[in-house]
Order: sequence, then structure tokens, then C-alpha cells
Amino acid sequence: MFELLGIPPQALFGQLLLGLINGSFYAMLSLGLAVIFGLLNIINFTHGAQYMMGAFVTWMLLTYFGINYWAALILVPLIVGATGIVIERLMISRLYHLDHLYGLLLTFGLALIIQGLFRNQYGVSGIPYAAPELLQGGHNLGFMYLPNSRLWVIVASLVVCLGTWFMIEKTKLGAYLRAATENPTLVGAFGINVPRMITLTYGFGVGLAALAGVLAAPIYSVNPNMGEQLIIVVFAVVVIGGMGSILGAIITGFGLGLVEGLTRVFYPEGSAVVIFVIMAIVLLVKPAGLFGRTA
Amino acid sequence: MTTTDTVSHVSAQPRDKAMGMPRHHMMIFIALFAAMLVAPFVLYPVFLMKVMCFALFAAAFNLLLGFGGLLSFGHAAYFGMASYVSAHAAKVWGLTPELAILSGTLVAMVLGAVIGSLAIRRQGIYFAMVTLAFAQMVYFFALQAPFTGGEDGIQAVPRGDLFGILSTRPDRTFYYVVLAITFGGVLAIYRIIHSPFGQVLKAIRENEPRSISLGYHVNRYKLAVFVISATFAGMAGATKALVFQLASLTDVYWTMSGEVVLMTLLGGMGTVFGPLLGAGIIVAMQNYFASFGAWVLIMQGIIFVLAVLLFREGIIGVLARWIKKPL
Amino acid sequence: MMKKLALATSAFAMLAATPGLAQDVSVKLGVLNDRSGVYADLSGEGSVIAAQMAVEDFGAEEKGITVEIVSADHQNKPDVASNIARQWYSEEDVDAIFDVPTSSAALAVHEITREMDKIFMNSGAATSDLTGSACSPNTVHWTYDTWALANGTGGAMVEQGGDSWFFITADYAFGHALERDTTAFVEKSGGTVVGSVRHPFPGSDFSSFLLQAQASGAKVVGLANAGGDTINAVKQASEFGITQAGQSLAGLLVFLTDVHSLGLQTAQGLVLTESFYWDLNDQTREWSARFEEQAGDKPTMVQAGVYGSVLHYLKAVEATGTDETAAVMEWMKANPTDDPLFGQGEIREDGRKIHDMYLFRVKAPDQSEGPWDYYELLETIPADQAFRPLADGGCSLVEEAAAQ
Amino acid sequence: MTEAAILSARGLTKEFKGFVAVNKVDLDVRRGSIHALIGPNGAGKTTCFNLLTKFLQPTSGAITYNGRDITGLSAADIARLGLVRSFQISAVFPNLTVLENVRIALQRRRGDSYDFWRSERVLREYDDEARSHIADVGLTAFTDERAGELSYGRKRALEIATTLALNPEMLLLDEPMAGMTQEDVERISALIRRIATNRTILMVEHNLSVVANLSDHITVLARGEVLAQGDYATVSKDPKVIDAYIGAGHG
Repeated sequence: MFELLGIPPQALFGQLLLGLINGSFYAMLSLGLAVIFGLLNIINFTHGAQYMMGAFVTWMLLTYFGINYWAALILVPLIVGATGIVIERLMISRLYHLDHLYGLLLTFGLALIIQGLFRNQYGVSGIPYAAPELLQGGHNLGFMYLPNSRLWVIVASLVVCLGTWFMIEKTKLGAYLRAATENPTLVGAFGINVPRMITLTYGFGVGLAALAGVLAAPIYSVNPNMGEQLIIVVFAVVVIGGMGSILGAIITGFGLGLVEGLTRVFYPEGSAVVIFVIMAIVLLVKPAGLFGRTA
Repeated sequence: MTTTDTVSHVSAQPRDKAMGMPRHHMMIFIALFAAMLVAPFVLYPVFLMKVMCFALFAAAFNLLLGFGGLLSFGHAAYFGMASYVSAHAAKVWGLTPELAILSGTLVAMVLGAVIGSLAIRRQGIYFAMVTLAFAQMVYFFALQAPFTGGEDGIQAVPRGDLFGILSTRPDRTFYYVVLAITFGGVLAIYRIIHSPFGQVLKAIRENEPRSISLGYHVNRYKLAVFVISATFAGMAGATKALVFQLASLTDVYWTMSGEVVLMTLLGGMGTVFGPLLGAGIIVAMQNYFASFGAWVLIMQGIIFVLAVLLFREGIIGVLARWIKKPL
Repeated sequence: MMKKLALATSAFAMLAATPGLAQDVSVKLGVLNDRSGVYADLSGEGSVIAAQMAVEDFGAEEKGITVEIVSADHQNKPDVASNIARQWYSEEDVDAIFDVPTSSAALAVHEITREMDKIFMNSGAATSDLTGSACSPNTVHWTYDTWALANGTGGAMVEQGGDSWFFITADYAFGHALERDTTAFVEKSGGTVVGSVRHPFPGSDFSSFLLQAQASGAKVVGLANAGGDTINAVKQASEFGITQAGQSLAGLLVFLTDVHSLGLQTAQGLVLTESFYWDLNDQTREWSARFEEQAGDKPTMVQAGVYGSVLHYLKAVEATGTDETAAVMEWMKANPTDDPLFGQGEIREDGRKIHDMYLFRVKAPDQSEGPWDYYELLETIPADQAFRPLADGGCSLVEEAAAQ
Repeated sequence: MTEAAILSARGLTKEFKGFVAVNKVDLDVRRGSIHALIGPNGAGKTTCFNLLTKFLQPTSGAITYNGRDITGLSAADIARLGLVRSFQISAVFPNLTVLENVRIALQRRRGDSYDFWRSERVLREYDDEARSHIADVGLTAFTDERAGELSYGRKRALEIATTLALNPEMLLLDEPMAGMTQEDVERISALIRRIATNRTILMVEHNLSVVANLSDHITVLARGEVLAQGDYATVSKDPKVIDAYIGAGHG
């Protein structure tokens, strides 16, 4: 049996697959950030909290209303997306004429509030959410036991990411969106309601975060702090990828998940910082990010 | 084209200056100093020392944000790392308090130079994200490095004897040392703002491309102000370690970075006295509402939102507008 | 006003001075713990309730002891804890501080208590340094410590047949210490450690570490972490079918509330060590039922420890007739402890409270007969073996005593 | 390269993600002349201008200034060589006073002012000189006003005063007349002509009457390439130029 640097290939494949799953979350979250950033020009610091809300609302739907996971996949992004729309209308929309930093500060404050409210209500120990029957169990792939719930995350996030990419790059709606990103006044001149488009875009980005939360609920412990760690890593992912393209956000997300997975095998102590180290290197070599527009 | 990271604020031009400082500024400084001299006889000295450390921290941060136009979301890295180094120096190396604080400050300066030189390659919100990410890296380092004591932190740090003679064990004695350090630090920051260097900084904040076209190496200025800000943040953190006689992960965690942003925003960014007031309010809030648990977090969030939506100039900024004088 | 009243009663008491009877001391106890964070469920308000129950059960009022209890949230931050402790001692005349989970916060309070010469009775924190290298004449460590947990889980597991181990360790000092201590016990009992992996702290995704644990073929997967990390690891272990495939999962710092939040479906088969469980005997059941009426949940060992330590402290105050630190501390160490929750025990000169520890296994859902019926007792570790021997801790108090 | 050229570009090219904004532009600006860069919308004038001032890095091509290759230098370094640009949108420091605006330029003489330990009082030595520059553009009455509060035309005047305070050898003006009233246009035109006596000026300008009036030499750009060069009379008669302007529907 051959080994690669002392690691049996089975273990390596297993770790790569797991890296891909992590990457799925990075990709979905950085995609949402990229879409929002593209049109609103703000970094949505609330993104982590909205991801957490997604997981919590999934749990609430099941616990209080008996609504199952599959329905939650549709409902939760709509519900959390709607709260995003309210936030955009009531608060963020007042900041567009100001420096973009205020958007960051506002969403940071909102993240603190949301997180604090959930902490008060549910504590921080975490709440269990049982995976639906279809996702329980798993497949023995020979080199690893792959739980169905994880397999589902990869499939679902690939579908969502590619769907979003297709919508933005290949449809007319997406074309307007891209044009509005480049030049809002021009699109306004085409008779498109730009403010409404901005609002819906924010809702859409938040919905993506919430969807990632739904996918996370059966896998991770549902707790109020689940987003705060992740969001900082996703920020680094975004810096590495650059905000240039939707596809860039997706590729960087999945790619860094894989890199992190590999680090866990070869140098587990470094797995917490590997993404930050890559960020430092990218900043040195290609400051605009791998897919970012120069200038 | 480069974008400008201008943060709008008040800065009219007073002409009634005494010794390089507008008269009303000097009067406020003197009043503040006098108040702080007697304060420990009225209020709990450790609480006051905490306020002063955070006031210096916020003033250092404000130098970067309010006058350099750079929003760092990772200032906890310098504050926290300096506090570890200072605690380690005092406890393990047995250095006197002034040397312990100095060594913490120097480490913050070096760290600021390293992170700063990478971070200034990106601007605006990217800059904020990069600083945040690097600070998180420093946090992981602090968590894992053997000398920081991981989650336990460095405990039972001796304050030692100032210059090897004066024992700073009693809180009241150390209080005046802290007063000297923080007041000196704040005055130094004031001088930096009002130096030829500070003048160029303001120009960069106001209009970066124009400053470039006038021949200023904008990135070098940004790096310089970043390093200075990190240094003073480190000074505050190093002092705090000796006040509480401990250094812990709290000081290096990202919520600490958020808190200093909040202090500055609430007090008034780009003002001289705003960060000091903001630090006082937030520290008092944390102190007296400590038993409310997560509500403190929620309140901080609400203050953030209200400050951004309703009074972006901050408390001191609004006051300055009323009396039509910069504060 | 309060003071005047106290003076008046004191004068009265002096006249009618009968030893052992009404003696009018007033003490102020501070319960300092986590009321909003990870440890809020296992300490928090429940610990305050436990302290009040101790005061009532002791009958402090009838015995002429005025007790005031204050409480605060230290948010698991050592600087917040140290700030509150300082203020309590110097501004609010608090005599003793109880509970204090989170090792870093506990060490901070420990140092300030020593500096101010008050009393600290820790129940919530794990670090065995409190009675080891950092030991202090002012601290009593009541409920458990890392040594006891490692000893219980590591040693007893091997005796139960789990003789090969793989560790999933939180990559910071606390995790490393847990792994190191447990490894020693595993090896001492004739077991082997086949491997270990360090995970970032805090971690959310444990799948790749669990995969490595699975590949190692070890009989026991030891989780050298705490709080949210342990919860996540256990949850994902169940997802990857670790226990179903025949490996045992051993939590080195797991509390009843963690099991409660995981649910039996997920946590079943987990092995852990605690010093108290509500369902141990009639006395614990009776007390826990009363506790549950007020708190809504069954008590954890930390809350039980607060009850026990407050009770013993009050006994000392009654016996010595003072709240003076040295006298109270001397009495507490000189006299055996006895309470319904931990039974009989003692406080050693290094401050370590000695009692039995228990190795439990979490029941499967179909074995559980009702709410909170979670544990199956595997083994009782007798008090004389449960804690680190006095000589091994490196406590300076012990050396001084030996030198004299 | 002609002997008299102060600034030359050879094969200057800029690509953005496959889109070529400026394509192999050759350009010579004669010393002491007023040179105008014109062209219809989207011709690449501003990109070209930003390349010459190094606010953009060219994809390929070379730029020489006074015979020295400056292709690799930074924007700030170029300014230090005496090649100073202005901006389309008025480039003042809005929260500084008019005096301080001009003083920022004069302060450059101290080298890079990193002396953060000194009081800004040391800058007072420049006050007199700054006032004379302010007087030159007729802003004496506004010396202590915040620059942000000036009218549009006065901001442009302040900008020119600031630029002149550097005493540059060559000025690059990016649409100096954009958004000005007719009265302002005349005042600034006169000012430009006056400062051009011992300087070279390259300007991008939309207002063709200004170009006709001021410039000695004109380069016409279209779709990123040089379409025609010469004085106004030559260029305005060039059928390609007429075609480009009419084709683009712009005059």
C-alpha cells in the first residue's frame, strides 16, 4: 500500500472530502457577502449572525410548529431574508450616501444585538437539531464513512452556488444586477427601480446566509456563537478571492476549504491559521485578491 | 482609481491659540487632570485606572480612524499582545513596571509594523477585514503560545517597584503612575495630531489622490500612523496588565477590537476628547451592568446602531457643533 | 442602620453569651460565576439558589448569623472576575467568594483573595493548579479538578477494558494538560495511547479529527476539551457513527447540562467522571427535588459544590463565632465536612476538598426512565484515590508544613 | 523622440480584463507648450491621463520625462520630479482652510514630514508664501475659510494655487473647465495662459472652444488610439476627426 508523506491515501481522500464540505459553507457565505458587496458596497458584518439565525429558525420551526427540515430549506431563507429586507429598508438604506465604513459599523452593531438576544433566550450551550430521517445514516465509501447529511451539504451548496452564478452571469436579471453594480445611475435610467433592486439583493444575500444556516443545523451544534467564528474566516476568504467575480467567490470558498482540510492532515496545529497565512501571502503578491479587479 | 476613505467630521479652525494649543483645549486638559488627581478619593481607583487605560487605547485608535481615516477592526491584537508581553516581563523576567510597560509597547510597535505593512495594501472596508483577520491570527497565537498561559492567561503579575525604588503595590500609588502614563500618552497623541505630520495625515484623509498628486507617499504615512496607533494601543494594554496584575485572552479577542471602535464612535471620532469620554461611558457601563450578562452586549449593539444612524459625530462631536469650537 | 442593629444585637449577645448558641455574626457571601456564557447553565443562577438553600438548611438566622448573598456575572473573563472580586472585598465587605467556573477567572479571584486575605471556595473551575503550584492558604477547591477527572476517566476506563486511546485535544494549555494527565493514568493502568490530534480552539468542525480517531482503531476516543467544543465533537461523533462502530467516547470535562443539551440520542455511550449526580442516593434525590422546584433543572455537581461549601463555611463561622479569615479557614481544614450531597469528607492543608468521584456512562434513550435520567454508574472512585496525593501537587503550603 | 519633448510616451497600452482601453499610444509633449488631449466619450483620454501620471500602471509601453524613464515610478515620485496633475472633480482638502490647503503643498519642501513630535507651529514659516499664492488666484478674502465652503469656481482656483505652490515644471490638468460657468471659464483660461509662460501644460478638455483658444498642439484619441495630431486648424479639418466626433454624436 502506498502512502503519501506518511498519510494513507484513504485518509487523504476522506480529509479532502471533508474539506470540500467546509468549503461549501465558506463558498455560500462568501457568495452572499459578494452579492451584497457588489450592489450595496457594504460588508455585511451581520452575515454570521444571519447564518446563526438560519440555524435557529430551522430549529424553531421544527420545535414550535412541527415544520420539518425540507420545508425549512425553503421557508427559512424567506423568513430570515425578510428580516434582512426590513433591516435594509429601516437602517442600511439611510447610509448609502455616507462612507462605506458606516455600513460596516452598523451591521457590526446589529450582529451584537442579534447574537445577544439569542444568547439571552437560548444560552450558549447549544441546542440539538436531529437530522431528518433521509439524512441519517451514511455511505461507506471504502476510504471513509460519509454521513448522508454531509453529502447533502456538498450537493446542496454546489446547486445553490452554481444556480446563483448562472442567475447573475447568464440571465437578464443578473445582467441588470451586474450593470447596477458598475453604474447605478445608468441602470436607473433604463427604468429599473434601483432602490428596490438593492433591497431585494440584500434580502437575497441574507437568504443565502440563512440557507447555509439550515444546512448547518443538523451537523453543528445550534448555538448563538456559531456565526461569529465563521464570519472572520469568511472575511479572510473574501480578501483572498477578491470581490471581482461571483465565480471567484465560489471557487475561493471551496478551494480554501480543501486547503484547510489538507492542513488538518499534515499540520493540524496550523489549521486554524492557514487561511490567514494565505491571506497574508496573497496581500503581498496580489493585493487585489485572486479574482479581484485591479485598480 | 483609488478611493478615498474619508470620514467626515468637524474641524473648524480656531485662531485663539496659547502655546500651540487652543485655549479651551488647554483648560479642558487642566480640568481633567485636576479631576483625575482627586478622583481616587471618591471613586474606586482600580475602576478609574481601567477607564484611563481604555481612554488611552481609544485615543490611539482614534488617531488612526479619526485622523488617518483608517478603520482597523483588529486593534485588540496590539492591546492584547502588549499586555501579555508586559505581564510576562514583570512576572518571569522580573522587570520593573516602567520597563515591563516599555517592552510591551515595543512589541506592539513591531507587530503594528508587520501587520500594518500588509494591511495598507488594501483600502476601505477591505482594510477593516484584513486587520480583523490578522488580529484573529494573533488571537490564535496567543491561545497556543506557551508563554501566554493559554486560557488561564498570565496570573498574579507583580507590579514591582517603579524605577526599582517606589513600590506600586498599593492601588493609590499605582494610580498616579497610570495617570502619568495615560495622560502623557494622550498629550503625545494630541501633539501628533497637531504636528506637520498630522497636517499631512489630515490631507490624506480628506483627499487621498490629491495628496499623492502633491508628491506625498501616502502609504508611508498610513503605515507610520498605523504603527504609532498600534504603539499607543500597546502602551495602554501593557499598563492594563499591571493594573489588573493579569493578562488574558479577553484583551486580544475581536470583541475588544469592536469595543474600542464603539468607544471612539460614541465619543466622537476625529475629536480630541471624544474617545476619552466614550471609553469612560463604555467601561462604566460594563462595570455597573456586569450582572446583566448578555444585555451588555445587546446594549453595546444598540449604541452602535444608534450612533451610526443618529449621531455619527458622537457626543463630543455634537457638543463641538453646539459651541462651534472643535473639541 | 444595618450596622446599628448589628451592634445592638451584639451587645445583647455578649450579655447572654452562651457558647455555641446565638452569637450574631454577619457575613456577606459573593457567588461569582457565569450568568450568560457557556457555563451559565451549569453554574449561573442555580449556584445562587444552591447557596441560599445552604443558608436556609443551616438555619443561619436561628443561629444568630446574618447572611447576605450577592452575585455577579464574570462573563468567563479573568479581568472582569478580578475587577468584581477586588470591588467586593475592598468596597463591599464581602467575606468569601464561591463558585467561579472557568479556570482563568478562578485563578484571578484566587490571587486577589490571597492578596486581600479573604476566603475563596471554588466549586466551578477545573484547574488543579488552585491546590497545586499556585496554592494559597485562602482557597478551598471543593468539587473536582482536572487531576480527578483525568484519574477517573483515564484510569477507570482502562480497568473497564478501554486500554487503547486516541485523543482529540483542544490546542491550548487546558487541553494539553488534560491530555497529558489522562495519558499518565492510562499508561499507569496498563493502557496505551495510539495517537492524538490537536484541534483549533474553539472548533466547530470535528469531522476530520474524528475520522483520524476512527482510522486509529483505538478503543477509546478521549475528548480533551470542554464546553461547546465537547458538545460539537460528541454530536459529530454520533453523526459519523463512532460509538455505533464500537469505539467508546470519553469526555474529560463534561457536565450533566452538556448531556442534557446534547440529548440522549446523541450522547449515549459517552463516558465521564463527576463528583455528584442527583440520582445517587435518597439524600441527593431529596435535595435535588427541592433544588429543581426553585431552579427548574436538576443540579449539576458545580451547584451541589456551592451548597456543600457554603454549608461548611457557615459551620465554621458558627463554631468560631467570627468571620475572620484565619480562624474560619483553620476550623474548616481542622474539621471533617459532612453534607447530604458529598457525604463525609475533609479539606486538606493544600485546600483540596476530598470526597468520592464517580465514573458514569450516558444511557441510551430506551434505558432512560424519565427526564434527567441520564447516567449509569460504572464505578465509584473512593475518596482516598480520587484526588492527587498531597505530596505530588507541588503546593508550597505542604512543604512548609513538612518543614516545620 | 523630438529634441524638445519634455514628456514622451511610446506604445502606451492599458488593458482591463481583456478590454483594451488605451492601445499603443505614442505621444510627445513639447517643452513650454500647451498640449490638449481630446476625443469623444470613451476614447480613453482619462485612462491615458492616469497612465501618464502613474495613477494607473500601464500594461505595456514606456514613458519618459526629461529624458528619464519614469514608467516604473510611483505617482508620488512623479510629482516630486515636477510633474503635477489636477483632477476632474475639484481636488481640495475640504475640512482644511484655504491657507492650510496651499501650505500642504509648500510643506512638501520639508521632504516627507514624518516629524510627528514637532508642533505644527513650525509650518507658520510658509504662511507668507502661501498667502501670496492665494492672492495670485484672487482668494485672499477667503484665506481662513474652510475649503469645502468655497464656490465651485473658487475651489478650482484654490486647486491651481495649491498646484502652483509646488512650482511644477509641468502641469497635467484633467478637464480644468468641467462644470464651470462661462465667467469662471474665462478667468481660469486667463490664469492657465499666465502660468504657462514658463511651464509645460498637458490638459484633457471637453470644451473645444477652450482647446481652440489655449492649446498649441492637439492629440485626438478615439477608441484608445491616436487618431490625429497637430495644431487646432489641422486637426479640426481632419475628416477622421470629424467622423469620430459626429459618429459618436458628440461635439
